[in-house]
Amino acid sequence: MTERTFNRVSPLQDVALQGRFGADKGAVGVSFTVRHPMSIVTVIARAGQGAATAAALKGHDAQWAGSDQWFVLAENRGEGALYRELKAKLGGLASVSDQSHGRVIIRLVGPRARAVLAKGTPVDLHPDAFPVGKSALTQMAHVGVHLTRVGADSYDVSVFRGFSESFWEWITEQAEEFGYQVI
Amino acid sequence: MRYNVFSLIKNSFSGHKNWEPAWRDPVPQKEYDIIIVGGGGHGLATAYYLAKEHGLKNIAVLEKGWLGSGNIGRNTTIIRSNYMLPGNNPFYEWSMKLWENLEQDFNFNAMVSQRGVLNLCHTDAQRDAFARRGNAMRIDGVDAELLDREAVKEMYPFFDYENARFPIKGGLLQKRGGTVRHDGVAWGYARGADSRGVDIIQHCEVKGIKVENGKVVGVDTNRGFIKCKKLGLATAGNSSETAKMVGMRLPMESHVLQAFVSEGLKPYIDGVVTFGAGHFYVSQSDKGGLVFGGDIDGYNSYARRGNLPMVEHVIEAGVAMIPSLSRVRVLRSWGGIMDMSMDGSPIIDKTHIEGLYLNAGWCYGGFKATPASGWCFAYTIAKDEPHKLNAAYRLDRFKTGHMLDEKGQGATPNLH
Amino acid sequence: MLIPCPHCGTRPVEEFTFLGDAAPTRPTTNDPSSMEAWYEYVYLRNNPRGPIEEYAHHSGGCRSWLVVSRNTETHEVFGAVTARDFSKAKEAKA
Amino acid sequence: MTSYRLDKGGLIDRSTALRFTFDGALHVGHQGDTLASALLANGVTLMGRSFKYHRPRSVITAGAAEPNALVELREGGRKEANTRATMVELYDGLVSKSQNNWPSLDFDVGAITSLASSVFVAGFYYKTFMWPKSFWEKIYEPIIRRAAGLGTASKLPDPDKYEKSYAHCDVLVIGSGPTGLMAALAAARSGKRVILADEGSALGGSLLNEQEEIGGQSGLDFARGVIAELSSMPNVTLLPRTTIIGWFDGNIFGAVERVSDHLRVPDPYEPRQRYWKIHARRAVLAAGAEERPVAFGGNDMPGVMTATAMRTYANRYAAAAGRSVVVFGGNDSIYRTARVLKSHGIHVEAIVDSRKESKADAAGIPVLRGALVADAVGGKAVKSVHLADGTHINCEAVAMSGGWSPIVNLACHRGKKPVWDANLLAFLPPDNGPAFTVAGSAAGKMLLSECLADGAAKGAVDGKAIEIPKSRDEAFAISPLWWVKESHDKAFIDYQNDSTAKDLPLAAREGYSDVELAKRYTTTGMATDQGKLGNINAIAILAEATGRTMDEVGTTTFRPFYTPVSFGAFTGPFTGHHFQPVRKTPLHDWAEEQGAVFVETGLWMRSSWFPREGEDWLASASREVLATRGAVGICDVSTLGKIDVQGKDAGQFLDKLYCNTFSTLAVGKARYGLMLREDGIVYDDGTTSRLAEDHYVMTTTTANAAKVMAQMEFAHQALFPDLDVTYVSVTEQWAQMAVAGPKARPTLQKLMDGLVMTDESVPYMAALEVSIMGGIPARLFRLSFSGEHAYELAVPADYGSMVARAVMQAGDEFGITPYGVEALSIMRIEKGHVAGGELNGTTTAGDLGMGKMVSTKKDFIGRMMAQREGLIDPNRQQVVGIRPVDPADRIRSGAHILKQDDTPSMANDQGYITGVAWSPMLDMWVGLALLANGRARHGEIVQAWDGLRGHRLMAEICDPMHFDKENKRLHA
Ligand SMILES: Cc1cc2nc3c(=O)[nH]c(=O)nc-3n(C[C@H](O)[C@H](O)[C@H](O)COP(=O)(O)OP(=O)(O)OC[C@H]3O[C@@H](n4cnc5c(N)ncnc54)[C@H](O)[C@@H]3O)c2cc1C
Ligand SMILES: NC(=O)c1ccc[n+]([C@@H]2O[C@H](COP(=O)([O-])OP(=O)(O)OC[C@H]3O[C@@H](n4cnc5c(N)ncnc54)[C@H](O)[C@@H]3O)[C@@H](O)[C@H]2O)c1
Ligand SMILES: Cc1cc2nc3c(=O)[nH]c(=O)nc-3n(C[C@H](O)[C@H](O)[C@H](O)COP(=O)(O)O)c2cc1C
Ligand SMILES: [Zn+2]
Repeated sequence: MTERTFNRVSPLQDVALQGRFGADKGAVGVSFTVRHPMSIVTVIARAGQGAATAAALKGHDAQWAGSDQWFVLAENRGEGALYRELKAKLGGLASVSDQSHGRVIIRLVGPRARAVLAKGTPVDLHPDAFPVGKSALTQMAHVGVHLTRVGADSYDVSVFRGFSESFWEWITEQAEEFGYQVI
Repeated sequence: MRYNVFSLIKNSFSGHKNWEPAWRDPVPQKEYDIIIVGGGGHGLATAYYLAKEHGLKNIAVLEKGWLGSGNIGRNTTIIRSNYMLPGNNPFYEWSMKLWENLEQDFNFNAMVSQRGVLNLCHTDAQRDAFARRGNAMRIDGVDAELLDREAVKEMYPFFDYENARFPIKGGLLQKRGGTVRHDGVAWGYARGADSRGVDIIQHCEVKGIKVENGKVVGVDTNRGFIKCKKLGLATAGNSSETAKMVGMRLPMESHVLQAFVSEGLKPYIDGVVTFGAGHFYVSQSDKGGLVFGGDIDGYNSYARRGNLPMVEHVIEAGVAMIPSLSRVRVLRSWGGIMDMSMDGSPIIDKTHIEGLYLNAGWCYGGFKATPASGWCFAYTIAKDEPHKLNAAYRLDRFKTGHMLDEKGQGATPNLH
Repeated sequence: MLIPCPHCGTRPVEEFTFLGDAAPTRPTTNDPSSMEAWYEYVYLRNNPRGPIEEYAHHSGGCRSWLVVSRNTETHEVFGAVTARDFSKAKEAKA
Repeated sequence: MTSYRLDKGGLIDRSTALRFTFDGALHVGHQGDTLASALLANGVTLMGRSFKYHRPRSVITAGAAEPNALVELREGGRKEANTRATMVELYDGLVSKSQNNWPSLDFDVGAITSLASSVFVAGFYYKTFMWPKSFWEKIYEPIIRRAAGLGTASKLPDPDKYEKSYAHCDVLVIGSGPTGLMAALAAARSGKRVILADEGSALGGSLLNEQEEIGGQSGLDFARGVIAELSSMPNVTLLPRTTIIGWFDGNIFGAVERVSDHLRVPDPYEPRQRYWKIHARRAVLAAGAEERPVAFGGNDMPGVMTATAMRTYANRYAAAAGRSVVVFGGNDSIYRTARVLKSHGIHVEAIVDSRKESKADAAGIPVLRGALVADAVGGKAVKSVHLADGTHINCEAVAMSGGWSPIVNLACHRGKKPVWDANLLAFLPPDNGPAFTVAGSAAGKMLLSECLADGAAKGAVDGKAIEIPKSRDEAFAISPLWWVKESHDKAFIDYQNDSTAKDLPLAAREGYSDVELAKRYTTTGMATDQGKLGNINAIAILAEATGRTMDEVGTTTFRPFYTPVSFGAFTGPFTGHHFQPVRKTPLHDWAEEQGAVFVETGLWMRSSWFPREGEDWLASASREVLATRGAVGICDVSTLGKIDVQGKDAGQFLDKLYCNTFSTLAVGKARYGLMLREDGIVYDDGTTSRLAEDHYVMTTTTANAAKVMAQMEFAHQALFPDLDVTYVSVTEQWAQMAVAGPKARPTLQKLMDGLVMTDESVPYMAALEVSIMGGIPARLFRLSFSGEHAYELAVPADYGSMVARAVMQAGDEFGITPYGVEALSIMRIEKGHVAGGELNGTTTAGDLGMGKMVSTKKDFIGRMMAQREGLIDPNRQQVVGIRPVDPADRIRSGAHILKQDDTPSMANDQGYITGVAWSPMLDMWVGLALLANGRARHGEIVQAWDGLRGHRLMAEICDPMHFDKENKRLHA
């Protein structure tokens, strides 16, 4: 099947403007990137198929998203392609739902990224408790988020699309004291 | 000794050395005709009206702590009769009428202050619901006014009308609603009951209820066994525990509700106001503190203290309604244990045990009900049948499907 | 209050929604004679002062329903299992 | 008055000159001053008026417990009432004002209440103001209210920002005196994550205020050394200016950091205050001890203060409380106080020691043993003291020491009570187990060496000890000293609330002898210091008056907050428009282009109507309805909850959730479903479609989407865990638009890739997965809320606005019109479709006219309880239609219904109107109502009674379906 792409409009398109903001002394504390467009697929194992599903997801960028549930991510895929691929692959093992348009992923990179996130989530982000690769479902600023540590100083936060603008306003305001840039 | 300005001045000449105790501190007798368990507002009012309205003697109120240590001593003091269901409305209006004459009746200034209760609305649907409620009040002769945004703004110009997340669209005002000094109510009823011969026994905890042949015969307490012919339970948040003493399970959960007071301020907010886009209500005490509260913490509790998330939740709502509160300081928080019923309405009824009566399920609205609750419970105990004002507060209404659910939340007590 | 979610680890109370005592068991029949059992299931609660096993929804986290053991008088939390495991264990006992 | 600034010493920077005003008068202080110390140094001792008697007041303390020196700080939206001058760090340009006086602080008319003070005893107001009845609200109460309260709060919005943050640590140390520093050091050297918080402006606790010697250096240098070491460690977080406000379940501590309160205005991008929730595995309380005042006459007079305060003003702030001082107390520390003051060149007239003997060193200062200060004499400032034996000593200030109360507040926040120690004359903290220990003076360790050792021990991790520096201890011996009964003037217990020593025996006499009743009757301990200074004295007096021990009387309940907290701190950034997040639909941009007016619906913003030039909401909505019913309209319905339900048992699961059956639904079809709560009441409704054998997509109402999801999770996980089913919210994945009207089909047809839309290919209640616009995956449902031939089209959200524009273009030739929720609501009322007003949590399926949908063949949530007699009673209120008899009349939502000739009363109340709409199709107002036995009453004329708004009119009860009863348009 050929992968078709269409012009996807990010809900943050008019909001996440590039530049440097907040405290303007010294190096920036955090850099924000909106990861868009992304392919995001929810995979939920059917009864008793948790381990089998996890095994079948090897090789995918699969992030834990609850008991026997994952978000599988990919960049540069055509509309519905990842969804169709996983559906074909996991048929019977797991339920697959496309969420590519339903969630917005914001990446935070920088020495103060952790401090910014700590203003929202009760999850202990110390590297011993939240190492690279770990994901958490939690809440920030009254919004449910999926949080993943993707590097020593970098994190992905994914929120429902409808909240993304509000969330963006909140998280960037939290970064003002450290100085931030939007890439 | 009657309380009035003359007795006050007279006593000041003798350095206030000659005041008599407001109530006696009697030793429990071996037997009473009627025992009321719970020296809260409802228990004390019940004893008062049993003596006053029904001429009964030989009554005791047993209180496990100090007088008024329960919810009567820790509530946000709001009184109103803005109910809408036929089973509720006349009862709460009767309560309001009793409030209006209470102090002269029991000779104690409980500071009944009809400052007005304003419920704000923020959506058309909320306004429609208020219209329904307001009409249910008016149809029964209760005062109610529906205000538009401008009228609200005139009353409270410093609320957020410009930048609000949920703009204020109007409100339902009951001018006869207001506040009453909570402790004064307990003390006034206690003094009134005591002067009519009721024994108020503090630090006397009921630990068991003795039933013989389906009939109540007495209670076990930390001060010994006390016989009685009739027993009324008015133990609010502890009701499930007292009912358990006769093997009853109640349609009820106990939950902690926090309340707060700010530092004392010069007059800031005149009446009682509730926010409709979050749970927050506020009034100002005669001492100057802003007394406010919001939702229950949400988990079953007997701990009389809550946690920070609800503190934040309540105060966020408060500042959303009144931005200038931001620089006011909150002084103290506390909690009380609410008898949250399965439909949000109370129970005043007989039980399947002869001589045992139940008064419970007040959720966070039982303070305003204190006079009518005591009055109706006294009637129910004295006559062994409910008065028509409390006829809807039957214990079996859940079994028969006659719930009184003002909020429409169903059998989920923490949502009422 | 901290709740040890079996899926997420320890999280504070603000992430949870509570639904009360987990002791009542949903009747398995719709026979008219079971009305009393249904009434008790839907409406009556032990409402204990002390230890309780209660439903808690990790609504601000993994969205699992848990059964938390806790003391209602001290708010001490003893542990939590998933509602699924709790139900299955209850079923096995019955 | 001349300057009371000492010539040398203190931790102030004399090279700075900070100008500030108090009641308009300009003063100058230094960096390092507090407002209180700067006022004292400027000779300003009258700082406020008391609550009830308007007595002149100055500082009593130099710290957080200050009850008297409360000022209005700053101006405009930044004005703060009741700010403790002792906690305000001086900054240049500070503006402050005294409170609770008129016309001025110096000449305060309110002070005449003092004259009648013999009447105004504790609880007087409960006994009077009852006659005549109407006077209470009109006269007495307004006067009381104006007299009460202290400061005046601003009514302007606060311009500053606030922030919240979580923090986690292995060890939290509260207090940074000698105890806290050692505890933090011991914990930090083990490598554990440590937070050290102190409410003071600098770390060091009492070491900043006292002349101590530790490890061969001054206490101050010792503190600086430890702090330097701690701040160099990556595992340590230091939080000065941070008050721990409460101890909560789970060992969670609330804290407030005063980030910018020491500045005139916060730096841009910085908050004023930051609220922390600290999750501490373990915590050590090293909060020190509070010195108690002594109850003697005039112990509130400017010039009288605790000895600790007087030493602190001299040592730390180089400010003298007076040029000549009497030191009074019942313990050895008074000798130290006298020596310290002397070392600063302040003249100590005498040490008045209530005890007969003491071994402490008086350094040559005269000592009166076994003597008591009975009264301070002066007025607005102390001029002398009278001793109980009649001796008279001239002085400008009195330092008093009644003993120490360990600051146990936090350790008692979770319910345990402190325990009286008769030797230390102090309530000691209860045992809370290893997760929260108490160290140093807070635990009753009164000697410096004990504090250092105790801190080190309690901070240590796994018993790993650190070396404890040598220190010099002051003598500590104490006897009870509570109330000097020989006083003539009032002896204050709770300064701020003006409760006096005599009020407590009075309360006991009147039956309020329980400590909690005495508190409430006299208001002792209820002021902003929450009894930090006075409560123990009150307990002692009550104990004596009633013949009980201190333990028998006990303390009142310690509750958060340790010190008062600004609302703003708890609010953080969630103010104004940011109170709650905004949720926007994927069609928001499109709707905005179309000129939508949005309305808050829960957190969503929904397009409500699309006004054209000169239209109000009604004109706009009416036009939208006419256009839709006349040709075609498009409406954003993305907010409906959408849940993907998959798995082998998906059908069975839906059968449990809904009262009707879904397992039998054909693939490619949708069905309306009604969901009950377990108590048999209707919970929610919506259509559910079957996309594949094992795949359904369910819709919920906007309002209930989250609740329904939680109900499903509960039903599956707790009730039916054996079902093989999964469900996930896909609400946000899909932009969904209703396209309705006679021209809906030709409009949508233009977008379809290949599909030819006919009644056969897309029949009523079809649910199909289709492709549009050259490959965009979409879902097409033939559903109708409006009663028109209508569809709902769902597309992935990022394409939403683009597709909506394409639909608009396709419908252009038919005059397509966007419509909002107002028009939607008109159309649903015209068609008698139930919504929020009827699904109000108290109606049954039968009430809604859907009794027939309820299955009797299967188990589902709510089945049994729905059969209770009260829920099947034919006299229940049922949904009906209602319309005015005179079509020119307007019925209103919320009006109640009475029989035609009945008078208004609850007994005659028959129901009420749940929703109304102006029907442009029928040219009149029509509505839905809930009416007793309503289905049997179609055609009856009733009163629509709206006394609330002064309306009453005659209306006819009718079928809820006002328009197109045969549903011809639906199938057209
Ligand atoms: C924070 C808060 C705010 C509130 N705000 C309002 C409001 O604004 N308006 C309003 O109308 N209502 C309000 N309420 C509710 C109201 O306070 C209560 O519904 C009402 O006081 C309950 O009745 P009571 O006074 O009899 O209860 P309580 O005062 O609790 O009386 C029950 C008594 O029974 C005693 N007892 C229990 N078990 C035993 C036993 N075994 N033996 C002996 N004695 C026993 C208890 O010690 C207690 O004193 C609020 C409640 C709280 C906690
Ligand atoms: N007889 C006497 O003279 C006498 C009596 C008692 C204590 N002392 C002396 O006082 C010293 C006590 O030392 P310590 O270290 O125990 O106490 P400390 O008074 O030196 O330090 C306590 C610190 O805790 C802080 N604090 C209190 N509550 C707080 C809260 N909720 N949040 C944040 N910070 C808070 C205070 O700001 C203070 O800085 C010792 O030197 C001891 O000898 C002397
Ligand atoms: C209406 C009302 C006003 C109050 N005002 C004050 C106050 O001004 N100061 C104060 O310290 N406490 C105040 N309280 C709280 C009480 O001190 C106390 O916390 C509350 O009655 C619960 O009791 P407890 O904390 O002893 O359990 C007030 C309580 C109520 C109900
Ligand atoms: Zn979880």
